[in-house]
Order: sequence, then C-alpha cells, then structure tokens
Amino acid sequence: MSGDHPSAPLLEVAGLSVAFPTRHGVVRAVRDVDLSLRAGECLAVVGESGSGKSVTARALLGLAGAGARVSARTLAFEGRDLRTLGGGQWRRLRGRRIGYVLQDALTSLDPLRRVGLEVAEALEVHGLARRDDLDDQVIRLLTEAGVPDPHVRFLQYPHELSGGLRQRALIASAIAAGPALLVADEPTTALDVTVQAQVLGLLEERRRRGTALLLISHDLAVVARLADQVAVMFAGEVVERGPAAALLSSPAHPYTADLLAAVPAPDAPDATDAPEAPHGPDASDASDARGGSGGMARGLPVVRTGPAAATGCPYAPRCALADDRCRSEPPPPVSYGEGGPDGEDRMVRCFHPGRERSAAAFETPVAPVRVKDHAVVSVRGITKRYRSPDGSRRTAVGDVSFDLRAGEALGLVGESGSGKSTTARIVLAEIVPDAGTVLLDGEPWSGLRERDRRSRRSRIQLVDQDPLSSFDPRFTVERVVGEAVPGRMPRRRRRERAAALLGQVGLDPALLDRLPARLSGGQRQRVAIARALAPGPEVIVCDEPVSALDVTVQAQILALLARLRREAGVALLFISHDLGVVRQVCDRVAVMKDGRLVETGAVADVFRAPRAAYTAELLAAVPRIDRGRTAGERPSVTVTLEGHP
Amino acid sequence: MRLVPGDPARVIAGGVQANATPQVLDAIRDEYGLGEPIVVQYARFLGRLLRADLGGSYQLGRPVSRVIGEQIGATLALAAGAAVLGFGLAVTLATLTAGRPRLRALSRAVEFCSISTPNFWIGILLLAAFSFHLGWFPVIGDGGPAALVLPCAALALPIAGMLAQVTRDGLERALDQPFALTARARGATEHRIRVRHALRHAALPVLTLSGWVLGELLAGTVVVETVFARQGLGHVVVAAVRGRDFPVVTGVVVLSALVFSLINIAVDLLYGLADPRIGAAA
Amino acid sequence: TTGGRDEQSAGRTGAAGPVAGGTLTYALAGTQVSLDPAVAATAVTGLIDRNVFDSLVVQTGPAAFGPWLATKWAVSGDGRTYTFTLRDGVTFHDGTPFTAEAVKATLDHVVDPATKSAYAASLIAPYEKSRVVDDHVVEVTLKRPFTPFLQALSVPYLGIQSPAALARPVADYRPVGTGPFSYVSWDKDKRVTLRRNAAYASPPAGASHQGAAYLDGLVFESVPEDATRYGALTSGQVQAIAGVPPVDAGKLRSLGGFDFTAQETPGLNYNLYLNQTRGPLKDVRVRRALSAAVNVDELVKNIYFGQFPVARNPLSRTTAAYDATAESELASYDLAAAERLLDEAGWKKGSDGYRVKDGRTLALTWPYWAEGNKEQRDVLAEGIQAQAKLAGIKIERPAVDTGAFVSKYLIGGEYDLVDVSFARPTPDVLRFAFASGNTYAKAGGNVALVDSPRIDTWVEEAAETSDPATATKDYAAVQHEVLRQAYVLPLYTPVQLTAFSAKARGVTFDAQTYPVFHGVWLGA
Amino acid sequence: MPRARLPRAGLPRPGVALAVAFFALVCLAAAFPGLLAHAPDQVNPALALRGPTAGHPLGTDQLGRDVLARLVFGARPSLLVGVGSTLLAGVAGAAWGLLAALGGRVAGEAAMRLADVLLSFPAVLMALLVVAVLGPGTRNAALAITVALAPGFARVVRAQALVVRGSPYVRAAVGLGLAPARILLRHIAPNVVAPLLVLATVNVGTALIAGASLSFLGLGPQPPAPEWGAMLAQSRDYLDVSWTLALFPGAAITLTVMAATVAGRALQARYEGREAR
Ligand SMILES: Nc1ncnc2c1ncn2[C@@H]1O[C@H](COP(=O)(O)OP(=O)(O)OP(=O)(O)O)[C@@H](O)[C@H]1O
Ligand SMILES: Nc1ncnc2c1ncn2[C@@H]1O[C@H](COP(=O)(O)OP(=O)(O)OP(=O)(O)O)[C@@H](O)[C@H]1O
Ligand SMILES: [Mg+2]
Ligand SMILES: [Mg+2]
Repeated sequence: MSGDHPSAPLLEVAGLSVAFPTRHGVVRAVRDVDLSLRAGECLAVVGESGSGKSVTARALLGLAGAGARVSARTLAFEGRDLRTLGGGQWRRLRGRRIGYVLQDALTSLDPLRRVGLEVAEALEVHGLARRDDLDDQVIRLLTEAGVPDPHVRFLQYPHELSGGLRQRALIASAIAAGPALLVADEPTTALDVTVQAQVLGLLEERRRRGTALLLISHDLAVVARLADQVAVMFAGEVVERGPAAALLSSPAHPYTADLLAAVPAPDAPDATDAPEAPHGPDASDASDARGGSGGMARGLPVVRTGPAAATGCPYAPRCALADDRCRSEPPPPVSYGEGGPDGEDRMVRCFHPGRERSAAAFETPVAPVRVKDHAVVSVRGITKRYRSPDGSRRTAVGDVSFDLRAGEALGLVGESGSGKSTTARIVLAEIVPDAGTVLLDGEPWSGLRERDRRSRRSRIQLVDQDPLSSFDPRFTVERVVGEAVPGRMPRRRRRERAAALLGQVGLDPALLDRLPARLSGGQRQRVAIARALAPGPEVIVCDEPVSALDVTVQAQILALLARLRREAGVALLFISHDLGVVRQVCDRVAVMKDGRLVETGAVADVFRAPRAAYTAELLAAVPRIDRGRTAGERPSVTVTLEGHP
Repeated sequence: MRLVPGDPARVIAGGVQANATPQVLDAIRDEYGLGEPIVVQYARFLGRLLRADLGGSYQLGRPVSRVIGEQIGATLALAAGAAVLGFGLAVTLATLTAGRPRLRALSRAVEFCSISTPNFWIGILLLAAFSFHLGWFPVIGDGGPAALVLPCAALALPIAGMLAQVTRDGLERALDQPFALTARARGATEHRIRVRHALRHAALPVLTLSGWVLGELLAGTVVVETVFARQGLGHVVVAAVRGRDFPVVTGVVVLSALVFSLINIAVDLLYGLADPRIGAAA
Repeated sequence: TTGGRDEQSAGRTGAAGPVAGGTLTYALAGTQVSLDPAVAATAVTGLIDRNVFDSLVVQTGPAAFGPWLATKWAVSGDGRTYTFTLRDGVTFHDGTPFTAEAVKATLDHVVDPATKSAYAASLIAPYEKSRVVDDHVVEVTLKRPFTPFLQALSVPYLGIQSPAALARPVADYRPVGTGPFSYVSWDKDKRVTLRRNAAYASPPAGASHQGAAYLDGLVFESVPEDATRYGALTSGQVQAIAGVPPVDAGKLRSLGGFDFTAQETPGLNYNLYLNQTRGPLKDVRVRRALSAAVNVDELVKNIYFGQFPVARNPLSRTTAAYDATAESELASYDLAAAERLLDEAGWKKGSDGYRVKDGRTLALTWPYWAEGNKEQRDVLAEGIQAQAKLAGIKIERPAVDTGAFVSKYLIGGEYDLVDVSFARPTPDVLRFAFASGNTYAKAGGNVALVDSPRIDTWVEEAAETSDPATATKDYAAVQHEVLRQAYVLPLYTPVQLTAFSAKARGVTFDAQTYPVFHGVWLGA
Repeated sequence: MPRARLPRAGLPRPGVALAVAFFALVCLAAAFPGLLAHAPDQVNPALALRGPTAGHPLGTDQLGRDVLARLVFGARPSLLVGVGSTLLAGVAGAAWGLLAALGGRVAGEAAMRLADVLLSFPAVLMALLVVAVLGPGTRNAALAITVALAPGFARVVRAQALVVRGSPYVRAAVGLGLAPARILLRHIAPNVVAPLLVLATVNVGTALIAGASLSFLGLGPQPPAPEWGAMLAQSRDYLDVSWTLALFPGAAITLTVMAATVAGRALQARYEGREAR
C-alpha cells in the first residue's frame, strides 16, 4: 500500500474466539483469529459456509449473539479496546464508526418500513441530521449508493425494490453515518452477475474514498477484485492470510488451493473435468461424519467446530496432503514466503505449506464424449405466455427453437426470469406450450395426452435446483430412488438397484435408509441424479443443479455430471445463470434473454467471440481471478451501472 | 323452523304451567304459521331474514330483534372488555418476556395453563376467590365497571395466553431477523428495535388470530355469562337452546355470523394496511 | 299460622321506631314473562305484584279471611253469588279512582281468553260474571258453588287492576294497582323497580300500620344462580334474597347479621307421581316396591341439609285438612320389602342387576325437563335413580324441552314417573292432583293418571260441601288412599328459604308466604 | 377455535413423557373405567360433601358418591365428546377437503363454498345451533362439535392437498411416468393425511374444552352420567361447603387438555422433524 495511510492499523484483532454454548455442547465457531486492517484498505475473509466468517464479523460489532462467549487477546478499533465497551458505548460505535452490511441482503431491511426510514435510522440514532434535513440526506445517500430515482425509492417498501436495489439501499444505510470501517458480509451472493458487478463497483468506490472494507465472501473470484489482503477461514480458524495477489497466485494452504481450483472460470482453457471427490465416494460427507450427528446449517455441509475437531488440522479429512501428524496435532500459524509491499508476512496454518498436490488425486481419465448427430429433443418455436396480475400477458418463452443431440450437453443461460425454467418445463412436458412443439426422438411429445406420454417419460428426466423438495418428505432414499426404477420386482431387487445407482453417483449405499432431509446438499443432489438415472434416460434436464451448493461441492457435482455423460451417454440440457459452470460442462450454449434465444453456438466460440451484445455483457460481468496479475497490482474492474435492476 | 320434536306453540302459550287449551294452541299456530309444512316455514323464515326480520321468540313472546337489541349491550361490554384486557395482557407479557429465557419459561407455563383451562372453571375459581371470600368484586352488578372485572378476566385469560404466545413468537422471530441485527448494527437501542421494528411484525400473526379471538369471545360469553349470572346474548342463547327457541337461536347465530364475517373483512383490510407486502402479493 | 315465620324478625319491629327512606333490593331466583298477574303464573310475578296490587280480601288463617279493598262481603245461600262492599277513597297509581268498575274489569280481564291467562283464570274457574251495583258495591256470580273462591281472591294473581291500564294494548301493559308501591320500570330478565306510593292508605286487615310504606324504593333483582344470589347477600349487594340455597342455610344462620326465614309452602309437596296406567307401574306391588326402594328420608335430609322437611304425605303439613295419620299407608324405605314385592310381582333380577319379566327390563321413564329444575331436584333424582337401581329398577331420564315435555309426556302420557310440586294453601289441591277429570290434558294436575271413582267422589263432595267436618274426612280418605295405592311418592315439602339483612326491619309474611314490604324499613 | 396456530411448546422431555403418560391414563380410564375405580353412582347421602379421606381420596359429592370414581367414569363421555368428535371431524374433513381439492370443478367448488359458509359461523355457536336442533346428550354434543370442527379440517386438507399436488415431488413422480392412482395413493394421500392427524391431535384440547363447555351448560351428557363439565356445573352450588368439588373436575379437564396438547405437539414436532427443511 502507498504511504498515504497512517501505518497504525484501524482494526486490530488477535486471538479472537467465539463460542456458543448449545444443547449439544459448545460450538466453537471462531478460534484464535488474528486480523488487522488499515484505513482505506480492503481485507477479504473467504471460506466455505459455516467457517465462521459472519460470526467473526459480528463479533467486531459486539453482536456475536446473546449466548456467545467472545474472547480476544487484542480487539481494538481506532485505538480503543473494544473488549471494555459497555452497551451504550457499543451503540455509539455501531453505524457511526463501523458500518455493517448483513449477509442476508434481501431481508435486512425492515419489510414493514419504507426504505427511506431505514436508511435514515442510522442518522437519527446518532443524531447526525436535523429532522427537516433528514430526507435530503437520505436521498443524497441513495444517490451516492447508485440507486436510480432515489425520490421514488425513498418512499417505497423493500419488497418493491429488486435485490440489487435493496442491496444498494442497505449499503447506503450502512455508510450513512460515514463509518471508517465497512463490514460487508457476502454483499453479492444473492445477486445476478450483472448486478453483482455493480455492487462490487460501489464498494470499490467507497474504498477509494478512504473507507476501510472488511469483505466477506465464499467466492474467491469476487474478492480477487477488491482485496488488498485475504484471510481464508476454515472451521473457525484463519488457515491462511496474506496479500491478495500473492495468496491468489501461490496459495500456501491446501484448502486455499482447493478453493481456487474449484472456481469455475468462463475463460478456463477447456471443458475439462474439475476434481471430483478426491477421496473416492462420498467426500462431501466427510465433514458431516466428523462432526457427528446433525451438523447441518442452511442445507449445506458444515464443518462442525465442536470438541471432535480439537485434535489435528481441521482440514485433514479433506486434504490430499494429510499425514498422521496433520490428523493428530493442530498446525500452528507459521509465516510463509515473502511479505507484501508493506512488509507484512503471509501466515499459514499448515505443516505442508505451498506443497504441490499430487496430480494423481485429481486426474480423471478423459474419454471423448460421443455426440451423435441425431436430435433427441427438438424444440420447434415454442411460446408460452402468462397472465400477470395486472391482466397483461407477458411472454415467458417466445419462439424458442433448438435441438439437443444425443449425448450432447447443451447449456441454457440467461439472467433470472429469462424463461429458462419455463423452457425446461415445456421440454419435460410438464406444461403445454401455447405454440410450437417439442419432439422426442423425432416423435410427437409435447402434443400428446399425458396417458400416451407416460410410457415414454422414462426417456427424459429432471434434476432440479432444490432436490429436497422434489423428494416425498416421508420417503427414505431407498424409496426415492427405488420408485424411479421401472418395472415390477421384489423389494430386495429394487433395493439392490437403488444401491447400485447410489454407487454410480458416488454415494455410500448405507445412506439408503436415511431421509433426504438428513442429507447434505451435495448428497441430496447426488440422490436426485441417481433418481434421474434410474429409468435409464436419454436426456437429463438439469435446472440450476448446483446453484445452491458450495463451490467445492459444486465442482464435485459438475464433475459427476460430466462423468455420467461420458459413461451413460445421456444428453444434458443444462440450465444455469452461471456462465462459468456452463463453460465447464457444456458443448454448446444457448443464451436467453426475455424469453428469446439471442445466441446459440459452441461453447468455445460463444465465449471467445460472443455475437450478441447481451452475451458479451453477461461475460464481462462475471468476476474472475486473474492469476496472471502481478503482486501489488489492483485488478481492473468493469462496472456497468445502468441496465439491469 | 320446526325440525325437531317439541312444540313451539306450547312454549309460546306459556309452557308447562300454562297448560294451554287446544283452541289457544291452534290460535298460536295460526299466528306463527306453525301448522304449515316445514319447507314453507323455512322459506318464510328466509324471506323474513332478507327483510332483516328475525321473527319472534317462542319463549319470550317478543321479536327476536328486540331481544337481541336488549341484550347485545351487555355482551358487547363484556366482549370488548375481555378483548382489551386480553390483548393488553398479551402484549405486555410478550414484550416483557420475549428473548428472556427464564421469564419466558415461567410465562409460557402460565400461558399454557390458561390456554388449557376452560373459562367457566376460571370463572368459578375467580368468583369463589375474589367475590365470595375476599369480597373485592361484586357478585352481581348493573353493568358497572367493577362487576365487569371478573367476567372479563375469566373470558380474557385463555385468549391472553394464546395471544401472548403468538405475540412473543412473532416478536422473537422479528428480533431474530436480519433487519433487527441490521438495526442493531446501526446503533439502535434495544427498546427502539422492539418498539419501532419488532412489534409491528408481531402484530401481523396476532391480527390473523383476530377471527379466532372473536370466535373465542363469542363462545366465551355464552359460558361466562352463565357462570357470572350476567345478562347478555350468551345467556339468552343458552336458554333458547335449552328451550329450543329456534327464532332466538338462529337470530343470534345469524347475527354473530354477520359480525364474524364483517370483522374478518375488516381484519383483511387491516392486514393490508399493516403489511405493505400484502397488496403487492395479491 | 300458615308459615313457620321467624319470630326474631317480627320481634325486632318494635325495638326502635321505623325510619322512612332507602331502597331495598331483593334478589330472586326466577324471572317472569309478564308483569300482568292475570297472565303470568310464576311465583316471582306474584311476589312482585303483591306490592303493586291490593286484593279484595286478605287470608288471615287457614280458612279465615279479613277485609282489604272490600270492607265486607256476603255470600248468597246457594253459594253462587258474592256481594262485596268496597273501600272508599282509594285511587290507583294512575289516578283512576278505585270503584266496583275496577273489580269487574279485573275479573273479566282474567277470564277473557284473549288474556291467555296461565294460572289466574284457573283459580276462579266457576266465575260467571260481575255486576256493578253501585260505585262501591259489586256482585260476583259463579256458575256453581266454589268454596276456595275467597282464597283465590286473596292471592296477587287476582289483585285488582286499574281499568284504565287494562284498556291499553297488551304491548303497552303496565301493572297499575292500588298497592303500597307503584311500578317504575322493568328491565327484562334483570330487574323490576318499584317506587313508594306515598298516598297509600288501604292496607289489609292486620297490617303493621295504616299509612304509606317506609321504603322509598323496592328493587327485585333477578339472580338465577344460587351461589351468586347467596354471595350477593353476604357481600351486602342486596338486602334480601329468596331461595337461599339449603347448602348455605346453616352457614348463613351462623354468620349473624341476617334474618333467616323458612316458610313451608302449603299445598302439594314436591312429589313423585307414578303413572298407574302404563307398563310395570300398573301393578300396585311394583309401585309400592319403588316407594319402598327409595330412602327418601336419607336423601332429602342430606341433600337439603335438613332445611327441607321430608314429606310423608302428598299434602304439606301446613295445608288445611293435612292428615298426619295417612303416612301409615306409605310404603316407606325397606329395601328387603321392595325386593320381596318385586319378586312377587314376577320381576326377577337379571345379570346386569336390573329386574326382568317376560324379556322386558323393569325400566321406568322419568322425563327430565331442565327448565323446570330447581332446588337441586336433579340431584335428588340422581339419588333416587341410584337407590332404585339397588332394587333392580332402572330409571331413565331423557332430557326434554318444554314442548316435548308437554305434548309427548304430560299430554301424550309416555312417562312412568313425573315430579311436581304445587303450592296453594287449600286442600282442594287434592282434587286438582287426583280427580280423574283433572288429568293434565284436561288442565288438571293428575299426572299419576289416577282413575278412581272413590277418590272422585271424595274430592267432589269436599269441594262442594259447606260442612268443614265432611270435607276434612273426605280429604283424609284421599290422602290414605293415594298413599296406599302408591300413586304418589312424597319427597319433601318445599320451603321458602328467605334471608334478609338484619338492616331490613319489620319483615312479615302473608298467607301465601310472600314477604310483605309495606311495613319494612331499613335500620342502621 | 384455534385452527392450526400453535406456538412451539418449550417443554422439557420429562414433561412430554409425563403428559403422554397422563393422557394414556385418561384414555385407559375412558376405555376400562372399571379397572381404576368402583361404581360411580353408588350414593351414600350420609357421607355427602366430605373432603378427601383414605376411602375417598378426592372426597365425595353431594350424594356421597366417590369423586374419584366419578372422575374416572367421567373420562369416557368427556373423551368421547373431545376425542371422538375430533376424529369424526378429521375423517369428515379429510373426505370433504379431498373432494374439494381433487374432485371435479363443480363438486370441488360447491364443497369449498359450503365449508366457507359454515366457517363464517363461530364454531361454538355452530355447535349450539346443532344442539338446538338435535337436543342435548353425549352423542349430540359430539356431533355438534364435529359439525363445528369439520369445515376447518376440510379447509386445511384442501389447502394441503393443493400444495402436495403442485409440489415438486409430485411433479417428479409424474416425471417418472408413474400412474395417477399410484401417485394419489403413495404421495398425495399420505402427505395430506399426516399433517391432518397432527392437526387433529393438537385440536383435541380445543374439542375437549368445547365439549366440557357444552355439558357445563347442561347440553352435553345428561345426569347421572358422570361428565367433568357437568360435575363442575353441579359443584357450583356447593362452592362454599366443599370447594374441592369444583377443584377436581376442573383440574381433570385442564390436565387432560394440557396432556393432549403436549402429546399432539410432540407428535407434530416429530412429524415436522422428519420433514425438516
Ligand atoms: N448463535 C449461534 N449459536 C450456535 N452456533 C452458531 C451461532 N451462530 C453461528 N453458529 C455456528 O457457527 C458456525 C459459523 O457460522 P457463520 O455464520 O459465521 O458461518 P459463515 O462462514 O458465515 O457461513 P455462510 O457462508 O453460510 O454464511 C456455524 O457452524 C454456525 O452453525
Ligand atoms: N406459472 C407462472 N405464472 C405466471 N408467470 C410465470 C409462471 N411461471 C413463470 N412465469 C414467468 O415467466 C418468466 C420466466 O420464468 P422462468 O422461471 O422460466 O425464469 P428463469 O429463467 O428460470 O429464472 P430463474 O433464473 O430466476 O430461475 C418470469 O417472468 C416468470 O415470472
Ligand atoms: Mg455468513
Ligand atoms: Mg429458473
């Protein structure tokens, strides 16, 4: 960093631990975390879900929670020891000196209060505005946050704003009192790629004006853009910390390396297979198994930071480099490599920092996928209109045509509401198009009566974004999968078939007797895939199959899909709003906007040289890690502020 | 309306002691149209209903509308008092105990007991304790405020128990929401968060309960008026059910269905006002 | 006297001089549908109207009558014509002068079918006509001689009403009489408010004083719940209550500060009537067995805490012609005897403990008419049910509403047992209860459906004779016969348990056991 | 009556066990009262209104009958009205709601409109109206409460059936090409009935109180049948002399309602835990 900033850190944290006593023992959510942040600097905290990022952030505001036990060797902000603050002193700090943008952006504004009131609250509480002047200030803040028509938004309720606008209003309320530090917890997770870029630009702008930024994300690509420093958290610990450029270009901790490897990049060299399940079947279950029963939060796998994790490196069960020492002894923080431009060290908690992982663990045999020339699914000019509440008809899908060839993977991308799911449902003959037809194997499909269609339904199957709700809540995995196996057979046979299918998707057959609700997100998605495979389909329609999953799990599922495509020769109609994902899985891609196809073509061609302006825009908005950039150089960011709300 | 054994003409004529002569009974049947087929009677009843004419009571010898008019005041006073008491108690209890585990556990136990207790039993116990033994409240009264206290309490307690639980639930849920944390992160005081933010959220589920509350109140007045020997529609309707005085029973039932529907419509409207999301979702 | 009046309260009258003023609130158990005494039949109406209306004569003894609005009267030789000379200078509350015209109007009003009189008309069933002789003389003619006529005239149901008030439409009816209190308002099912008639000067013979009442106001509050009524008295909210719950009577006595009066009601006791025309009860042995199976003594003593006398005769002992020797005929409690009788009659115990004959269970129907329930009679009935069960008799109590009770049961006769009490201070009630022509369908009270020529002869003769000895003998015979035949199982004598706050002084009771408020005043 | 709106019970496990045990005891009493007590109608007027003694642990009533025996024998009519009517209402409501949801358009609409009309009457008044028509008595009181509860159940069932029918897992079953009958039987019906059962269990408390209220008003089981509400009604006359007479039947009602509610909620928690999402 340049010398404009005083070298005394704005925020200094050492040995921060947060524990929650619960009915099932003490959850040590954050353990011995050291952080420091100077004015105008951006520190990114990265880590998978449940790694303790949010708890760390909340602890900085004294909001760790009612039952939380917070301890720290140092907890200082602007030179004040935060550990000694009373309730009133905390309140004077919050909002005024430290702004906080909550993780759940869409629900962080009181839905029963007008947006203006919410933004004004920080000013009101800290007595920073006179009553008659309040509205003007709020409008100024909204404008600053890039909210168009602030005079209108000001009087609207949160639900009347799009997600991006809500996020911006929330940021406006967090910066209202001009805090020196802004803590932004996953500010872009819920957003569309284009909106995501805008919000990142907004944060960038704040930092440029001197506000220090603590940016929390599970997405390395997002932080790569902004961060000066990165701290990688795993299971409540900071496993690696250092200057962004250095850390991203040469990760020291295996977890960081895995995270980086799992990032699907739209400009990745080719449609290769990401590492799938480095430890044989069921790797995503490892964290669960270790944490004992019920370590589930928000349907995602969670690393339990309970007593069981006390011995050894928490990442050992998932680590390709783990040896006996890793499993028995917690690695202490050690400094690693050269310091950054400001002379600080990189820190890592690992016995094998920076060691190259054995290539064998990730190599999967690449067999060419045979794409035949005949179309299994032919979509011919389908159109579907819905009546909106105001009575007008809106076209969800308009005159869409494409072919899905046998064995092929066709990606369908487009922003939210562009009609991807509607297209999928028409292809699945769940809904009947208003115009156009869908042919399956060249025979009529969408026009049939359900009775005539039933016998052929086994040929085309669905894997949904939310697999859990597509399972009968009373059914065990055995029944869920077994039911999909066609034909009459004794229970035993059916169970065997189900077990075999689980094996095919890399799941332990022991899961047969579990209820889906008791599975991790990745496991559920695998069960859904197993069910889709059961009738031996020619086509599987995947509607956002990985968007609810963690990056690492996401990578495993994508690899699984690619493998199945090879092995079973099924064709995929792969729907996603994430271009990186599509790039990784598909041969061809079709881009949708407002219900229409704007571009279709081979993945490589479309990504390299998009023909439609919209595709280019989509591509430009994708955050990426520029691994080639040199240390100290800030990544360039393209910010598009107009366009998509 | 003569669906059942029993002879309304007898009742109209004055019942057992009157022992009316057949001539008198015939005259009465003519007058009330009781001799006609049930279908005709029912049609007439509906016709009258459309004209807001509820007919005449068999037992009381007066038009049902007048009976209701005379009695509705007492019942309204009781129900309104109980509603105010119930909501008041519930909101106070909920705001005091929300998010405070020990107090909440205690309060929950008490609420659960009161929800599970029939209000006539509460009434009997209150009556025994506060009127008979302590003499704090009158046993009977001419609608003065003191005489309303115990009946209102008997009526309000089970309702308050339920409302308190729902209110607290709503409060705690609201306090748990990201927006509450956001408000805290802005430096807002706990009091401000509870009053400015959470209470409105808690009001929404409570509002949905108002239909239920009204039903409970109506049902409760029937019993409580009996326990406390109060005048009112509940009292009248019980006597009418016992005496199979259909015009009165149907009159009261139709009236309360009307009130019930009106209140539910009002609640729906209120809900839209209280929650800006409703209008948009529609 | 007719009642066991509490001498204490009478004694207090003299202690200090009466003070005028104040309002007395009297809590009553029942309500009424009409305030017109000629229309209504309930005791409550009588109690309230007694204060508004004066009668022509006052009953001063079991068969003795004194002057009231009539200063004197004469009965014709054939016993069919009564000539009354009326008091002078009396006016109704509405200002109408009291004249012979008023008497005629009142009596004609009572018997007018349009009035739909429930009770009053039956009291003077033989009434033919009235003739105004002059302003203050009226001549009443009966269709046949009728000894209870004077007694009937003395009750409030035949109180003299203002002709002007009677002339108004029924819907606007207001009770207007010449009594010590005038009507103010009536809150239906809630209270009746009366105000002092300052001009009152026509009290009956034997009144405590001649002038207006001492109380400014008199309020009758309707409080149907026993416990509530009792609580209202003890907490001082009301100064008097009727129908003190027997369970609380003992406590009330011991409490002090209250004057407690127990008035045995004259007339027919609270009796259980056995329908002798139907089913098993056709057999006198079964009837007597039922009677012997029930330990009335024990039940009544315990349920009513000794407040209500156990009845061993259909007539209450305060009724004229009550015959104490008749109870020797009663099949009193003796379970062994009951079982023996039933065995004799061919009813053998079945496996469930109930007796059976020819495949039929010995089951008796006793309709339960909830609205008529009072004085814990339902509890007593439960006791009877339980005891009858021990003898193998099943008693079923279907709950019935008024209409069904009258049409299906009382008139239709589909019952085996019916319970009823009937207060009226004359032995003529025996005719009402047992004469074959007086079944309920014929507007009588013969619910046992007794059809006995002998009883008919006795009661007719007693009603018509002018010789008291003959009447007494006849009535005694009836009492013996109905008990011997077990047409009736006497249970208890209803007692008016009335309690007054000790502040209320000078309370007396008339022959019908109604409290007389004319002489009442409120002390400190 | 509170419909499906129940705040979470924060009851500890032993509390649940105790409640379930108590409810089981009440059910046992209802099924085999003879096992737990002797004749409830054995009068002994001389021993009337005594407080608890060794021979009569809960004392005697106004006729000297054993209060405990009457409470035990009173369990049957009380539960018959409370539980019986809920079950009946559940069955009727399920049929009704399924018809409304899955039946033809006309039948479905008609069924739902009828439920709407009935639901616009407060439940207890509805029950009173039914009693007025049918007359008092155990069976009629139970029927009355059934009529009052059934439309509510119907509505829940219909809503649930519509949700289930449109749910992704039913869509998935269709996507597998399963026969409609199989989908109805294996997926729709069980997922509709399970929450209904839970709702019914939780509603037992409400029905119990409604039943007790009816008999308290003298419209339920008729004397001498021992029924808790009716016992309470009679006990009022003896409040001054023997307050325990009013205590025990009331406590029996409250405890049973609490036990039933806790048991219902435990069931609900289990069900929701299984479904947890
Ligand atoms: N109040 C609490 N009581 C008990 N455990 C808690 C509490 N808050 C958080 N935790 C636990 O602490 C751990 C860290 O949670 P945290 O919310 O910080 O994760 P995160 O890294 O922000 O994950 P995500 O990416 O999903 O937001 C989790 O295991 C979580 O279950
Ligand atoms: N059943 C329906 N009724 C009315 N409108 C509908 C319906 N289903 C979809 N739409 C509308 O059709 C449009 C396309 O929806 P669709 O679900 O296909 O979008 P999508 O591309 O899958 O979006 P996302 O990425 O958010 O899943 C949207 O505007 C949506 O609101
Ligand atoms: Mg988080
Ligand atoms: Mg979609």
